[in-house]
Amino acid sequence: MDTKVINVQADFPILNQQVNDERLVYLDNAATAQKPLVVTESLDKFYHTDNANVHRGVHTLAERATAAYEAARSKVKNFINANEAAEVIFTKGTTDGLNMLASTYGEQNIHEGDEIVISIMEHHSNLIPWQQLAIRKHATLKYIGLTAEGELDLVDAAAKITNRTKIVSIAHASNVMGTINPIKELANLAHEVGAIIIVDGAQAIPHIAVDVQKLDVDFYAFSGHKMMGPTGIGVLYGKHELLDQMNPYQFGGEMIDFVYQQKSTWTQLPWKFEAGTQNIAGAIGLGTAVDYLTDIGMESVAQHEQQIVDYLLPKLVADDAIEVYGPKNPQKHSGVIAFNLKGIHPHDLATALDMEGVAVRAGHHCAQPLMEYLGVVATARASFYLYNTKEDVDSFLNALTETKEFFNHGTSKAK
Amino acid sequence: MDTKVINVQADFPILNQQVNDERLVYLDNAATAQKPLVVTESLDKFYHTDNANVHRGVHTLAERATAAYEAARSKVKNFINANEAAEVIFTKGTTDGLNMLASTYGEQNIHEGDEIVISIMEHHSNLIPWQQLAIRKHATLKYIGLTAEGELDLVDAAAKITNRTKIVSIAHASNVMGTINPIKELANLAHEVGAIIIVDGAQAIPHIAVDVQKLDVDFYAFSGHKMMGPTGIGVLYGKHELLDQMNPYQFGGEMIDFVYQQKSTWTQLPWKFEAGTQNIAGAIGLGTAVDYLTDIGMESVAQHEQQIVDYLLPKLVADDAIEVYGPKNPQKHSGVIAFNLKGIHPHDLATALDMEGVAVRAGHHCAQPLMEYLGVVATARASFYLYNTKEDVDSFLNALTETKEFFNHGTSKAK
Amino acid sequence: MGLAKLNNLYREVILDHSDHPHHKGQLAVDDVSNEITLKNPTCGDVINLEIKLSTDDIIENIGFTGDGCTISQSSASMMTDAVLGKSKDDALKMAKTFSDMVMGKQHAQADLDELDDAAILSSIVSFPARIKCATLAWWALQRALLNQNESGKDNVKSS
Amino acid sequence: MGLAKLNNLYREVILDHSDHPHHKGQLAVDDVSNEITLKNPTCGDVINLEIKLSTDDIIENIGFTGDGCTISQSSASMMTDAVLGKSKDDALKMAKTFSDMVMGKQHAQADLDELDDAAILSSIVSFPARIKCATLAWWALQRALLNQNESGKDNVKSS
Ligand SMILES: Cc1ncc(COP(=O)(O)O)c(C=O)c1O
Ligand SMILES: Cc1ncc(COP(=O)(O)O)c(C=O)c1O
Repeated sequence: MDTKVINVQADFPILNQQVNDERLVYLDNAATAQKPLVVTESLDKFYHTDNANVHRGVHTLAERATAAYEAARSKVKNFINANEAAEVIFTKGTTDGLNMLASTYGEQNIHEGDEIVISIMEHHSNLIPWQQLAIRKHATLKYIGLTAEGELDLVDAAAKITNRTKIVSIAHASNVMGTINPIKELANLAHEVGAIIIVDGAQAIPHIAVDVQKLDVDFYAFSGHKMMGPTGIGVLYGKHELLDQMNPYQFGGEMIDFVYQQKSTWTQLPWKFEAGTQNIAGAIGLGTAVDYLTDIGMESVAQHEQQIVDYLLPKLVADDAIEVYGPKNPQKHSGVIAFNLKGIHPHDLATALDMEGVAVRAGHHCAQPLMEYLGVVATARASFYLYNTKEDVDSFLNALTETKEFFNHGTSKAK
Repeated sequence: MDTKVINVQADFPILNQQVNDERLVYLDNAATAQKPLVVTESLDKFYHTDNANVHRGVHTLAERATAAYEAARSKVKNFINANEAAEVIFTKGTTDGLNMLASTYGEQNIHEGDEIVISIMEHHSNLIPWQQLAIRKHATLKYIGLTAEGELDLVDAAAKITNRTKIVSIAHASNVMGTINPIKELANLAHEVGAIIIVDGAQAIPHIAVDVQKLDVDFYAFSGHKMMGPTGIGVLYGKHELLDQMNPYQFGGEMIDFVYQQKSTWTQLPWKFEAGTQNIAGAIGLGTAVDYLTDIGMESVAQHEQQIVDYLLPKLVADDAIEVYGPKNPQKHSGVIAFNLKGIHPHDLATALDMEGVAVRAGHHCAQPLMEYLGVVATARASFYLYNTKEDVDSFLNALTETKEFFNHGTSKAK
Repeated sequence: MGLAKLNNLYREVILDHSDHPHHKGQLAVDDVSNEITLKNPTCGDVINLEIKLSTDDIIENIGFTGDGCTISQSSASMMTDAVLGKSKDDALKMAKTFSDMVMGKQHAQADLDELDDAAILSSIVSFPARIKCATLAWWALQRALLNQNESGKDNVKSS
Repeated sequence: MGLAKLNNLYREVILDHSDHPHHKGQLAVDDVSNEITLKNPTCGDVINLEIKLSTDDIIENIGFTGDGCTISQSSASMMTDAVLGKSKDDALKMAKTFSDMVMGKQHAQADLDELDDAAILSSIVSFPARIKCATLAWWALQRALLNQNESGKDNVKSS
């Protein structure tokens, strides 16, 4: 595997520890990513040299803090190739961004009889806001299904997206299936019928290069914490003219122009959508994470993860005791792998792996409708990032084998 | 002044720097507070030993992260003496908490003809959400005025709060006037007519002991960053039975019980109001700030700031060239002092003070209706915290004198 | 190797209960006096619990359905064994004892003995992420006996 | 002492303009062809600018009202001096020169000379927090000449 990428382990102090007396193998990256030292160092530096509120003061610290905060916005703008920095709104995370959209664009543009189209593989954060909007507005929420291979069904998408469709909102990458969805094609389908396309990029932006202009998406939401940034910061990208037409989501300091006792007017983008004190340090830390990823190169990151999947997925698929959900072809699979060990509840499996130092998720992964669609109650999930190594994969495979043996023979042997 | 409190300066590395070749004197604490080392150390420790997503995984890091996050909630519960931890909702900050209330409790309970009562000294964050709610619902927004001394007028409050009043929302402490409002009396007035009382505690909780049960408030919102915690974290306290009746504010991961394609049910408090990944490290850092303040003791903090005001305010009031807004009696005045140097625009004043290393705010302080009420366009504002010293006050007074001289004679002398 | 510790949790009796759960199934519709469906929101485990209380508040019959991990299934099985034939008050006391036990609080040995097989789950203390799995059944018991709905509110004033 | 640096910003000509601003006041109602009210959201400074454009797009008259700091008032005064009698296109070019200048970008000396007294505000580069104060008047000029409303959208399609 690409040594340049593998060499980053030293940047992540958290990985250098034992868990339950075993070397920590962190495979829960789809839940949240670990942070390189440079990110926490940039937080410390901000707090201990420049900390002040932004856009508010004329003193030196306020000016430095403002410059650092807006520089972070520019870094994000370049990272996703937005047209202008004003199209980059800082949020609390993906969930915040998507709720903001449902409460502003959705509230203003969805009317009785309109249709909102999502997919059956959506995370609850890109599902419930639209479901509840549809209920409030007496609109219809439609789900695009999957192909037999576990990919988004484009034929079904073309059928579900109709002249009544106003919003199409789709995950760029699934947090369960390991699929990367054809956003550009979906954007075309949406735009052909005059609908907008919103993309939940939470699981894509940490792992692949994203160009919002090339994808031609109207909105793109993501979280900082999944791309090595701090918690509590995220981004909502939106096309300028759409953001401009939207009402503010929250009201308060810094988003206003004039405030009178009985009415108010709003300031320009992006600040119109950033009411109150934002997560200033969080934005700056996200900017550092963006620098870190850019430095390594998103192509290298993607390539490294592909190598892991190429190595691991066929082994899992070949194992009769293991059921893998999502595409079986490694080329169609991101570094998120949902699976079950037959006869062993994923919760028990996760506890066993944890005893071996291997951290995986078990549960419904905030995707209950997908679980129902797949006909499972829950799955285990291993998810990889650029600091994971071949050694990590081998530890994981060993732990799986031992867990199988334990539940088949372990305690019964002790009889 | 209390030496125990004064001795904390070493805990704040940011204070140990020169700005424009002068010792930094940070008097912009009402905008945001500086952070003690222990707070950033707790962020580093979390990120580099325990970082994981919470409430989601069964592995060791997830368990540690969840325990740390919920421990932070308990610390806040004790700090404000809430009845139970479930009444403590983590938010992005005061603005987020107040908007959440307007969009949930307000949206559900305000109808045409109802009245919402706030005061003329409110920060935009506790003003525009209610103004916009009133506009949406065809309700009436009423303002409690001030006494001649610049305090909240309780007689006017009693007149404005009527049987039609459903919500009273008031700042515990003003971010301009330096007044601390009689919350307990206002709570009684509100409850007598069956209204609820919401308190914007942003400027109170960093400086005085707050007991939400003794105050008998229904909701209390505040920001972490103003009380030495990280940016991007805040708290909304609410009485259990009220929170329980409220619809969720945002939808997504972790706030659900069952999710079906066309409907969903919600989980219990406090998680019902915490959709998506929260600012986990931020909450933990806030918990550390709470520990830090508790350790010093809020009584000591309040006493230290009172000593500063006792020393400074009479000097400002006695100066004919200076206009002080808010109460002139130091005993009625918090460590937030709004003032103007006659004939000098506060913006020019702030630049001059900055050249002397003294950081103050200048502007409308997100309180335009108050500015209009006071008949000024803008004011300067010096605001103090526990790490400010008598030396800081003297530097500030010297800088004021020199600024006066500069604008009266400085450049003209050079003629 | 790391899995040795697992033996502390997955004891034979626990695996037996999860492989062959007792009282798994629904009661006759007319027999059900108290009922609840509860969920572990973390993982999606669900338990439906049905109870037949006699007129003098004795648990005359009990049954559960639902899916879940080894721990939640065996805990439900052991719970039903333990409370069948007990009075409502005794059963509530046992639920309290159980939840204290898994949180690591001290209890009189006599109280723990009451719990029967279920007492073996005290080992869960060392697996904090799994405590919820163990308590789900007992929590359901408590809610069902007190006639509360899922969020702990009385069923009557369902608004 | 720290205030010495202030002399770089508060030069005599700047203080003169702010003490005795030129073209402060409103035009006769019928004379106003272009108008705007702009605000500096940070501090609350407001400027109202009125312009009389001749039929061949020459700035025949100009006046401003509003409150603000020394910098914003003197900048408005110097701006009105500089653009009076200029064509719309020249005035727009000057606005661009000014905003480049205060951001520290290089410009031909001839362009800067065009700005007249206003060129003295290049010193604002060392006071980044005050750049907005200096540009408010020039920004208002640009918007008013282009017939845009406050947020930079064309006045016509005000939705
Ligand atoms: C009285 C008052 N309320 C509300 C706020 C808003 O707080 P935040 O910006 O942290 O949301 C502030 C601070 O700016 C304040 O001083
Ligand atoms: C696909 C997807 N969408 C949305 C989210 C929600 O992100 P967050 O919890 O950071 O708001 C996640 C992560 O949990 C996700 O995987």
